[in-house]
Amino acid sequence: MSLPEQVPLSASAGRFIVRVARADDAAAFHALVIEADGALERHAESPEASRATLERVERSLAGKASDAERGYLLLLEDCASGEVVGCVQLVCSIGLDQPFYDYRLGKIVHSSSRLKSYRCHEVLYLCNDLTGCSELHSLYVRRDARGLGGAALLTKAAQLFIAGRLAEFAPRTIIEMHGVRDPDDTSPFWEAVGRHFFKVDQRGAERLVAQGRKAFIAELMPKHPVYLSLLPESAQSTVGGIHPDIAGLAPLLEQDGFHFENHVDIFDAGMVLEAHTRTLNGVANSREFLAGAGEPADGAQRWWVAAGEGEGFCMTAAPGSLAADRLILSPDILSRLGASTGASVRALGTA
Amino acid sequence: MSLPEQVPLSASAGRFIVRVARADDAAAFHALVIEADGALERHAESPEASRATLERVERSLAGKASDAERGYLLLLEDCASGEVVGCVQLVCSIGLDQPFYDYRLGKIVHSSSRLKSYRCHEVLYLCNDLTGCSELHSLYVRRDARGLGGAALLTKAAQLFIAGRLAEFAPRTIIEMHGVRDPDDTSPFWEAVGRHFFKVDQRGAERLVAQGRKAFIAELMPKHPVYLSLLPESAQSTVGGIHPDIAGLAPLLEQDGFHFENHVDIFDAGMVLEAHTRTLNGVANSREFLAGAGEPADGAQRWWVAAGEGEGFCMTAAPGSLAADRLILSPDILSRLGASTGASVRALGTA
Amino acid sequence: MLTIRPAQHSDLDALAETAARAGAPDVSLPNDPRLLGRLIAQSEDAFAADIDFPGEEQYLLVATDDGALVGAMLVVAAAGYPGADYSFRNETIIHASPELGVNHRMYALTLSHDLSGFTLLRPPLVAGDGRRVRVERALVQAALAFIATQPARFAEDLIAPLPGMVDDDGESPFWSAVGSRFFGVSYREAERLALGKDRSFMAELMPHHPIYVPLLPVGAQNVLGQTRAGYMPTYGLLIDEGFEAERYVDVFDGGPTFCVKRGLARSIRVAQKLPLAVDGSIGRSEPECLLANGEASRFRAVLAPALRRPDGRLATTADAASRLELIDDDEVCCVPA
Amino acid sequence: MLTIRPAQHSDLDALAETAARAGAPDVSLPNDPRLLGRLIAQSEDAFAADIDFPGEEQYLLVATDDGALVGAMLVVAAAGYPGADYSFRNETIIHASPELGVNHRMYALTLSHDLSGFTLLRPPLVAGDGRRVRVERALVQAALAFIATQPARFAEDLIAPLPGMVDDDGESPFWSAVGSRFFGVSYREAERLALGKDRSFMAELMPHHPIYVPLLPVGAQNVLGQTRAGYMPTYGLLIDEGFEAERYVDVFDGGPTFCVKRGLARSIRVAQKLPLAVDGSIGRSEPECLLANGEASRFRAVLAPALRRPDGRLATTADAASRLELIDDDEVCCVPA
Repeated sequence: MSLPEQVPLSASAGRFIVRVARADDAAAFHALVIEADGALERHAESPEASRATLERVERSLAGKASDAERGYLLLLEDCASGEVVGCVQLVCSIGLDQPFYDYRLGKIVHSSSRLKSYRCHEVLYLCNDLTGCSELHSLYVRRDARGLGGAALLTKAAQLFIAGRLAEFAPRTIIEMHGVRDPDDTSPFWEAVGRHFFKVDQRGAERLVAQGRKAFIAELMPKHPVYLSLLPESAQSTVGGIHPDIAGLAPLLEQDGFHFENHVDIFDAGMVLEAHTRTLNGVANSREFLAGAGEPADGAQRWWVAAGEGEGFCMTAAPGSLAADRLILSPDILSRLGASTGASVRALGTA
Repeated sequence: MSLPEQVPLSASAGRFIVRVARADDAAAFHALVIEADGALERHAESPEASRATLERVERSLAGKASDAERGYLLLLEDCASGEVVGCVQLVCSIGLDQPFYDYRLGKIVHSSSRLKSYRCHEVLYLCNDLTGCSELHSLYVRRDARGLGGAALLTKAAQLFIAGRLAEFAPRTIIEMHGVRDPDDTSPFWEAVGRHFFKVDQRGAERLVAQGRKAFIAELMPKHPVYLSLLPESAQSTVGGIHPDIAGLAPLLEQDGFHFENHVDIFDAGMVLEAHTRTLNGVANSREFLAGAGEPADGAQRWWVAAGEGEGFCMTAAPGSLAADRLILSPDILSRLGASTGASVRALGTA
Repeated sequence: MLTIRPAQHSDLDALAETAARAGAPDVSLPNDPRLLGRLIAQSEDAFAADIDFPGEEQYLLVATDDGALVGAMLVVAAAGYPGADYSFRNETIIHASPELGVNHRMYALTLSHDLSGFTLLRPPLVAGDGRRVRVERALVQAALAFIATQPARFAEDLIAPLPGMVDDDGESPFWSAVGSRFFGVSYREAERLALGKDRSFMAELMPHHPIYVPLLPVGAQNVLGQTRAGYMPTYGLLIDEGFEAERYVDVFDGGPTFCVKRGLARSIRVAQKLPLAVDGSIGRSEPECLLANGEASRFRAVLAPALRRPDGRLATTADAASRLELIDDDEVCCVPA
Repeated sequence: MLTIRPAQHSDLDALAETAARAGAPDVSLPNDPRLLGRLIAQSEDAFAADIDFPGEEQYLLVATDDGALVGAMLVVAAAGYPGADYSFRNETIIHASPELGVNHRMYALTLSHDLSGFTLLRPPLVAGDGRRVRVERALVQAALAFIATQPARFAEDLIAPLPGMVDDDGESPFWSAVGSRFFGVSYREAERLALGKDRSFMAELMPHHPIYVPLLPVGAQNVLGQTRAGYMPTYGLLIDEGFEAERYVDVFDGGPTFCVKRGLARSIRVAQKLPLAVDGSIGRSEPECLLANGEASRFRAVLAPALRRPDGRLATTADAASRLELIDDDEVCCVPA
């Protein structure tokens, strides 16, 4: 396992906070979508779309969202500049308004004792198995802020956020990984499969999904299972793969309890990671403490620590010392979290 | 969750040991199969079949078994009488010689924005997804020895046994639960589905499977997915269910890390529990200690504790005190485990 | 004399009345004057156009007797055009296990587009009087004669669906067991939508995987491929014409869809093109034949006494010839009874 | 005079030689004297038996000219009997999205038992000389005349598979792309097994789910439904007879399986039963027709000059009549050229 991001991350993650997006983040979020140039594929590149996303977060925080739309947006903020440099989105229940599609990778064994033949075929089933699951998506860190632990901070923040509102989230949480692409940004899997069914290009198909216009998937996608063994080798090898740019992310998520459970993306066959929400590291192993102000001891353990609820949720990584039932954090960190002495914080020790 | 077995179990489980079956257990095991009257459905009711099972265990212990046949049989022995009163079987990799079939329960959502219709259908796919997994099966306790924690002891023993030979087991371990049956012992699911395809009765079909004659499943089973919503309500409600006789077992297994992951038995639709082998309670949380002899302190923690390797594997539940890196067990327990002071034991604290 | 011709705008009132008398929405004709008016206009365009291959055309024939409209029948050039026509194919799957001594046939209903583009004959709608079978047969024969004389307008395969069984409450046991599970709407509503242009909702809502027949409730199995009692005469008529109804059923009500290769439909197979001879000696004693003129927008067919003479000409009455708008020696298409 | 009759044991050597000259295992006839001998015995039993409905019978016809065996053709009464006959149905699936403006046809190969029980015509095997097309056509027409005169022995549907394309190395691109992935044996071996009685391994090994054609390698797509160059004459012959090859292909090599409703096969459709008249004036100037005698175990057919006389009798030569074992006024089945 290669963990390119992990080493610098714990050390410099303190440079950032993660907080819940507010209505007045619309412009900053729109700028992030534009900068991502398609990487935030679920988000249309329009100011209106960004505003709509933030309104949905507001309704969710106010308890006024429907089951289908309830979801949150967490932003990565550079404490020095106050700039928004990354994000992750949480959806409480996917697929309740329009179907959520993916492929499930199954096995079919054909054997004949008479022919002494035994063959195990892998087969892709178009399915909506993940309907009702919670999802993390749109995990993104701006190019110029990478390598500093922002992605890890966002994933841990998401888990701590979920831990604080567990009743709103489903028993299972998923995250889709970008799949393998050729140097020219085409996906070998798309070339071998999707192209024949859609007659539009991959980006075009993804854009329609971003706009919520998913009827075409039902209309055009293969209704029958696809035998993997009949596809070109180049496509087979990318099924359940991960884009090299995010190769470091999967091990982080696996350490937190996500597993590849044989679901892959319908367009690029990228792996979907799944976890039992309650067993996620940040849910099962985080604890609530009362915050204390002070200077943590030299060599004190580092913590992922979150304060505030709902729209006040704010999270960072920082050293902290345990004293009695209190977690002692530096006054600077406390103020950054918008918390004061005696406030309740949720913290997860860095391993 | 009802746990009828759990309370008496920890207290009286010390009455039993669990050990690896030896060649000279053939007669005792055959007697158990006969007594089970079909409940040990994977085992043909013949002395030859029992002998063959034990020979397979011997070959496995000797490292001479093929990947397809490698497996172990653990026996529950009543220490007072020396009688074999229960068993559990471990298979390292299922489905490598003949296909291992089950149904996977998937979801298909049909929605039409024009008709404002949204329907989530559950669908059963005949599959061999679990090919290559490890399996616990034939978990059985004799009628007259029930209610004393034998089943729990067997499941914990299996986990400790796996922990000691982890390289031989697959990343995923499964266990099939008996499904719901009517008072007359017919399964509503079989009546609604299997009967139409097999034209033999359920017991007959299960017996063929026990004899390893599985070709008929490929020949006769439905190749196309079955829509659950089109089946009678009585059959739908039993999919993923558990026979009331073993209702207490599922929560025990779930506490140890098994989850229902949407696979069910092809005959009675009983749930299949699955676990990532490395995260099983008895694998992830058991530790190796050096054994010490002595009287554990009053109120000492109780442990699931196993000694010996391979054919010497023996396990029981007992109180033990930790002293330095040693686990202090009573001389009686040590002798029952066939271990002496300084021997290595693997132990898991009872929660 | 029973005469069959393309519907025209002036037929609208009589057609609407006939449709209304036949009751609720029907697979024959829409029971809605506005839709009927549109259909007549489409049909007039279709008959008038030069057509090289079957497309969206719908041909509406009406039967009149003594000037009164007594029946109508719709022929759709290409079912589902330009998209798909949906049906369930009743698939036979042989399940055999030599070891178990089992060898039986399973049936499974598979959503199919097989019938897309086939020429579709809607069941004739006839004003309910004693002459129903006669008028129905004449309409079907006239439609087939039209197809035989205008082959470029139609597909090589013909299909004819009949409505499926309903129970005493007008509910379809097949719909209750299958369709209702996949649609969020009532049977009536689904049927109405299915007759419309945009059937994309079918792709969105219908099952993609085959449905095993033996797993369905017995009530639904029993009506599979069965039509309503009122349609048994039409059923017999289609069988006489060589149609077969083993393989396809309606996705909503499980009613039979009859199929025949064009060349195997009896009326097309036995149809003869002969020179006409007006003959005063022809009268009631001669057998009645369906005669058609082979035209498109001026298509006419009659049920008239006729006789093939030894000289190879077809003798019929002056009245019949005049209704066919033919004169001596013109070619007439004759379908012997 | 080209004469066609049931194979008999004395034909074995000549048949074996013809099969051997045609090369490796072939869908026409087994290239194995032992199997051929068994086949002849089965065929003799089939021709001799009273049969009410098609079953396991195999009818082997041979063509002789001047006493020499020049060709043979096998007719299987019910394909796959008593189990299933396997084929791929080339399913058309219409994928339409009004919103995307997409409307295209997808093709998918579905393992099907549809052809089970259909009467199967193996391609004629003809000693390779210049008269091949003539002998092949006569064999096919004779087989169809036999079917027309003995309808209870055969199914309502006829099928005729032709071998699929192979590349220069004798490898089938379709097999490489599909079959080889599902079988652990070579193409030759699979073909040999498939011709055998116990085909249960097909259920065990073949894909249950449809295979989307556009996802296959182009080389495999290109040979789908194509036959080898050497079979193009047979291909043309079947087309002339009204067979169609759009829907089914062989599961191993993707070769076409031709289908026709019995009543639509040209030779059956145009066949006429007429009283025979031996007529000395008939000679080379009259067109050759296929004539058959309508018998079972004494079935005979010849290719002979013949003429339908104004008196409605079929005039032919004394030689032809004698080969047909018919005399004046016996009924003869005539298939006009």
